[in-house]
Amino acid sequence: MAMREIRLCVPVLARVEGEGALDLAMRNGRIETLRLRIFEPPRLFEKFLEGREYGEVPDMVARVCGICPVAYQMSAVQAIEGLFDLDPGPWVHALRRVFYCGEWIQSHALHIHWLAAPDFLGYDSAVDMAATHAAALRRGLALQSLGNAIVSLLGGRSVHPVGVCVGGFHAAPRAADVAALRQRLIAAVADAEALVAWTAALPLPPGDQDFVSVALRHPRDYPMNAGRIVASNGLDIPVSEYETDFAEHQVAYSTALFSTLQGRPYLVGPLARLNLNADRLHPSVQAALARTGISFPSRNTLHSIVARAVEIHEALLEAIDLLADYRDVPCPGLGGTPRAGIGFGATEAPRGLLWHRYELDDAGLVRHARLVPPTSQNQARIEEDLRGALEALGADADEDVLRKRAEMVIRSYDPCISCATHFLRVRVAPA
Amino acid sequence: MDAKPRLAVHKFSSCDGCQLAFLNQGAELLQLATLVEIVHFAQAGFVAPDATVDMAFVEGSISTPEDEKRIRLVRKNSRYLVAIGACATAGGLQALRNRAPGGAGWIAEIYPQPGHIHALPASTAVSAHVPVDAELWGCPVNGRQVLDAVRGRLFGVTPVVETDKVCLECKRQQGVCVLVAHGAPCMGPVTRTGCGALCPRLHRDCYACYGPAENANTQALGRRLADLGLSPAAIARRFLSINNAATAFRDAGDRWQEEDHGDA
Amino acid sequence: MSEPHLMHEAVICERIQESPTIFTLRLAFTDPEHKARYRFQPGQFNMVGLYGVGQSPISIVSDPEDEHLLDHTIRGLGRVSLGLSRLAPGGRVGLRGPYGRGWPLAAAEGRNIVLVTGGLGCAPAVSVIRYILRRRERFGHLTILQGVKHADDLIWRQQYERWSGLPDVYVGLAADVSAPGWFGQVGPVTVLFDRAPIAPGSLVMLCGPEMMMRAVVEDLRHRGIDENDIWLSMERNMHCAVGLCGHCQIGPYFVCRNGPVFSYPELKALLGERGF
Amino acid sequence: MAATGFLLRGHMQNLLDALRAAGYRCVGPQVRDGAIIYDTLSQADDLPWGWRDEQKPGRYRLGRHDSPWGFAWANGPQGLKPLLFASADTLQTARRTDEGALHFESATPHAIATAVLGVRACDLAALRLQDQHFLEGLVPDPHYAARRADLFLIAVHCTHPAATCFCVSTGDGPRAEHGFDLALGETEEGFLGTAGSAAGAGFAKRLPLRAAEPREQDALEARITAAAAAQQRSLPARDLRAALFANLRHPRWEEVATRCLSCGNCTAVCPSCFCHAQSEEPTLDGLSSMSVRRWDSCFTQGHSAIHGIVIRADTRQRYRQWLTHKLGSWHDQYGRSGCVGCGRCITWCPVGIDITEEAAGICGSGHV
Ligand SMILES: Cc1cc2nc3c(=O)[nH]c(=O)nc-3n(C[C@H](O)[C@H](O)[C@H](O)COP(=O)(O)OP(=O)(O)OC[C@H]3O[C@@H](n4cnc5c(N)ncnc54)[C@H](O)[C@@H]3O)c2cc1C
Ligand code: SF4
Ligand code: SF4
Ligand code: SF4
Repeated sequence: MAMREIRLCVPVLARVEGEGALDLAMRNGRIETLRLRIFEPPRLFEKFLEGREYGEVPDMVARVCGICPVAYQMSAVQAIEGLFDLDPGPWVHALRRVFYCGEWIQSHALHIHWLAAPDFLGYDSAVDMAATHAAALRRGLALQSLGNAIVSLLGGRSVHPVGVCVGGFHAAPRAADVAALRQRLIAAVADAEALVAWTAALPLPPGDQDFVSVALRHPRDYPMNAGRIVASNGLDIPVSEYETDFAEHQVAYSTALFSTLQGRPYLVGPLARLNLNADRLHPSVQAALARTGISFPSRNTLHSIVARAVEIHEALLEAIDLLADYRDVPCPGLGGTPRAGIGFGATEAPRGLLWHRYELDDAGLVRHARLVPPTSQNQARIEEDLRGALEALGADADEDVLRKRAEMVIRSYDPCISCATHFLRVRVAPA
Repeated sequence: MDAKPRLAVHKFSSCDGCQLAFLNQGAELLQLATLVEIVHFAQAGFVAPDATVDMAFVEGSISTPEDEKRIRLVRKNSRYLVAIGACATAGGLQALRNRAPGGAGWIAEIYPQPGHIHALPASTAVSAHVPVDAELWGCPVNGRQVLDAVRGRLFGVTPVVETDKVCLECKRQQGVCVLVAHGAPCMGPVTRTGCGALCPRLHRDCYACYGPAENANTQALGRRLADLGLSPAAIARRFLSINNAATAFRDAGDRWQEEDHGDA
Repeated sequence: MSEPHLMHEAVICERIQESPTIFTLRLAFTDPEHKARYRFQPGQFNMVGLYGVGQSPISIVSDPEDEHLLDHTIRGLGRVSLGLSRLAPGGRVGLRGPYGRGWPLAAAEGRNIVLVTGGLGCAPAVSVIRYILRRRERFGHLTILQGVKHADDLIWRQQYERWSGLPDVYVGLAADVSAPGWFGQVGPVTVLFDRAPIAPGSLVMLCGPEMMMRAVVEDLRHRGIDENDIWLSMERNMHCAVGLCGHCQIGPYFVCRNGPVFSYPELKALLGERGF
Repeated sequence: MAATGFLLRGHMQNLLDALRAAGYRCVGPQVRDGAIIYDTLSQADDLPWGWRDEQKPGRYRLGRHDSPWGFAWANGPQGLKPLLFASADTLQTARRTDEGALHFESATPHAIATAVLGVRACDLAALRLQDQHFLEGLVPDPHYAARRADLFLIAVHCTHPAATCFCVSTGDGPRAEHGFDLALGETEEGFLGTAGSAAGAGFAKRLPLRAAEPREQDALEARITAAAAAQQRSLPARDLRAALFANLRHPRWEEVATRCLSCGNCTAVCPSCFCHAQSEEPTLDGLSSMSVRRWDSCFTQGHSAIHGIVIRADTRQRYRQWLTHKLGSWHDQYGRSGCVGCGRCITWCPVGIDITEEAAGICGSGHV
């Protein structure tokens, strides 16, 4: 058999948040080198935060990512409140969860419709899908807007919302506005349910890989902004002990740090959450999920798109429940009393576990900060997945198929390279 | 009818939030796609980074040698170039590193092997590298701003440049001044309008994410913040935040930092 | 109640390019009733609306007794005026008006008229020149003095040449900066005053940059022109044109309704005071 | 003016009910966002009972006190202005057909009959000024007119002026003298009511009023007199128009410009300021466009920009425009000063610039 080397160059990988690169060298269907490269021009957030007062942190960390600013704000306030020993109380906890639901809905709806679905339906973009899948797209855009509306209700706008502070929210939404939005949420439940079925019916390629899922787990709730860190390998630790088991290291070809769990790649994100927490879903979400016929935990990472739809459904129902007896409170925020020490926060960003650690001095100024975004945690896993998925296509797979599958796999992680940046060039080249 | 204008959205160093001003428009984005030909907008699935276009929106600051080359190409290929957001108009929050005596030192602290990181010494606005035809300020810009710019272009006119202060919009919205009524260190009096006065309407101080307004009296506001009990260092931080490299804010921040060191 | 903010559709019947940046739109209301109702005085202006973009005050340069076309000579500068410059015959604009107080043409009857203009294409002045020339017997001698910064800025050269050939008309041109082939004088517009017929008792109309108008008034006062005989056309930011929006105020006056043409004594106290 | 009757404090709800029965939307003061704000008022309980304000230059705070009074405060950031001269108003809608034809439609609001409770004397004076501007000028403004048409005004005499108030010196308060339908004067047990119009007198008949006692009348008089005497600020008592225009080069303009933020808060809260800007807002599809007017301020660049030139580029000129207009050329335009002494521009100026102090400084009444 002749030696087969493939040279492919896709200048820009579309439909990911941010831009990165993939170097791939294949010989006779075997991968010789594979590197997911992220050229994040260093934005150095961890350094900017030093010397800042704790109250500034939520507005600053939001700017790490325009797609999941709520997650950054939530992990940050959780860490700081933990350090101050400040419990903002049930009203704030409930509304923060609603706030987070909004971000999940908008982020997942954006991912499913704008980024991922065209892959499975054979289009280059959602705009191209508009003619043939008008109803599905309209439904998706409506859900996306609804997610944005929830975030805006509490934060004034959906990107870099301005409502959150250490201790709670700056202002309570008016009861009339909440009631009106809740009606819109109720009206969208059928859409969310339909979306679960729609994603499950997409022609998703099969996949079967062995990987470790990592997510938060809460005694009662589907994980979002509280819980312990657990993994499918049996790990179960408090948030503050993250650094004992997880480590970040740098590789020469990427400016995003690679994370490993006890030295091995692992998965965070909607599929990992669902794999570990399906029992925590709302009963009607569990029912909708059962109807799809897909069983979780799943070993096919392309099932992430279904997991996202499930989480939209979950978030919608939760928001409806949490807003049911809404009453506005005069002063929803509590000022903290600064104290020196280290605080930890971990919440489930749409793309997965987002872990923060802040060391403050007694004036409440940040001494050190560490942010571990989901994308750097998934980076090693994406490479591992690509190896498996591309090699499984066989030695004869043509370049286009390989490229498309590589993009599909990468996209299914919804890598948020904005927490990184730059062009994602897929080069399949000889070693 | 003329051919549809060709539109591109380019990304440089940023959080992607300004592109969402398009992507969050939902149905309106689909409508936009019928009015213009979207040629390049990677996140939305259109890839032609080197195509010539009628109108290009540029998000993000210029912060790597590669960015520098790319922005020149974008300029060359675009008849009308609009910089969007704090990163593209003022270097963004990440321009804080321009102020660090050891920007490179910072990199060393985060990355074990800083030699692999390629960055320019400063994160700068698009206009520091190529001429821009319009700037839409804000972190992030909103849908109204970007769609107005597209609509204006379709009418053959430049976007309206908003330069008034946040206060004016705050009052139009019947907001209660948080500075006067609560003593909050609001930056509204020096900040450019455009957001709809979101922060004061949520009972909090504006933190100047839309950048400096025209004729911003940063000295007078700084003194007022001092009256409210802020230290010179805290006042400096108010100016040196999202739009820290915008001239008016940078100068004000420098002055208050000097004051801080003078005190020390 | 009347609808002072409502525009009426007008169609561009003809478009004349006067210079690289100046053009004339000849407009007609499409609603025949409105067209029949519409009356204006020389020197008044309309708000001209570019659909979806904005409105700008523009003088009416056509003759009130003439045909039923409204002529507007416009310089393309900003959003509205540049946008208007791109419209072709058959295009539509919004129009409302007429507004303001025009030139004191009744008071000018029977008198010698001196017109001093500065800068590029001073539309209000052209309207008054045409008005006088069409009713030549009602007015005395006409002196037209135009100054420009740079000789190349002069537009309507042929018009000036034509006017200078007419009986009882004097045309003087001056440029601060000369250029090859410049046939006028060099210097500010006031250098023309020594040679130009500016008889005592003339009525003077001024239009142009305020610095220039001030210098001209000063000079004319020395030449014995009565201050009550000096009239100036003023320009201020304007949005509503009906005395409501407040932008066009100069001290006690709303330029849109007390002006745009003022007698010198009205403005004397504030003319040249920066900020008014 | 003799009182029409006495309304017990506990009967305030009857008044609101009667207004609603008469077809009015009721607007009244209530505590919101740390200030007293005028908004739709559904129940008398929402009135600021037991609240008091403390105002000084650049500072406003609300606090509780333990008397049952509902109007023991001076004023909040708004007067009647936002109700009549809306902060954003669509003036016309234009539609463009595929052939390029334009259709213009007016957008005059369908205003609902509104009753405002708690109007202060200074606001009535400012209303008169805005009426002059918007209704009695070259052409009446149909938008203002529509909102003005069905307005029922229930004044409350001012008995608790703020430290920033100076309506005595402008001759506009603290007693509501005219321009109302009904005026209330708050006393220990309730309100002395006086009708100011036929509509007001008719309406009073529907209220559970009892006869007012002379003692109550005297107590109210004493309170109003004391309120007048308590005012700490005043405008210089001289011809300010002449004095201001004679002092256009006064160094104080330069000095105030170093303090002034040029933020326009003073003009926004001023109940007589009328400046507004007009802009076009086309829909994305380009098929229609609205002309919208919004509050503007002489403190903005756009206010005086003509192409390529800003007439008032710096703060010195902008502040001078404001003061010379407000206290000077208003006399030429409307026969009186544009200032009604409400003190809002002093309180709500983020840096506490005091119009009375600046006027005195520039016009030279003692402290230059
Ligand atoms: C009474 C009067 C008569 C005029 N007659 C003529 C004429 O016959 N021909 C002509 O070419 N120009 C005339 N002008 C000037 C003309 O109105 C401005 O050049 C034009 O408004 C510029 O608008 P723009 O949108 O192109 O510019 P931009 O700079 O984009 O201005 C935006 C807006 O600001 C306001 N504005 C800007 N400049 C002026 C200005 N100079 N005067 C008033 N408002 C302004 C307008 O509302 C305008 O729409 C006249 C001005 C006035 C006051
Ligand atoms: S709250 Fe802030 S933005 Fe609003 S008026 Fe006050 S100072 Fe200005
Ligand atoms: S009020 Fe200020 S900080 Fe808040 S969104 Fe607006 S410009 Fe940004
Ligand atoms: S006087 Fe005060 S409120 Fe008015 S513009 Fe100046 S700083 Fe703003």
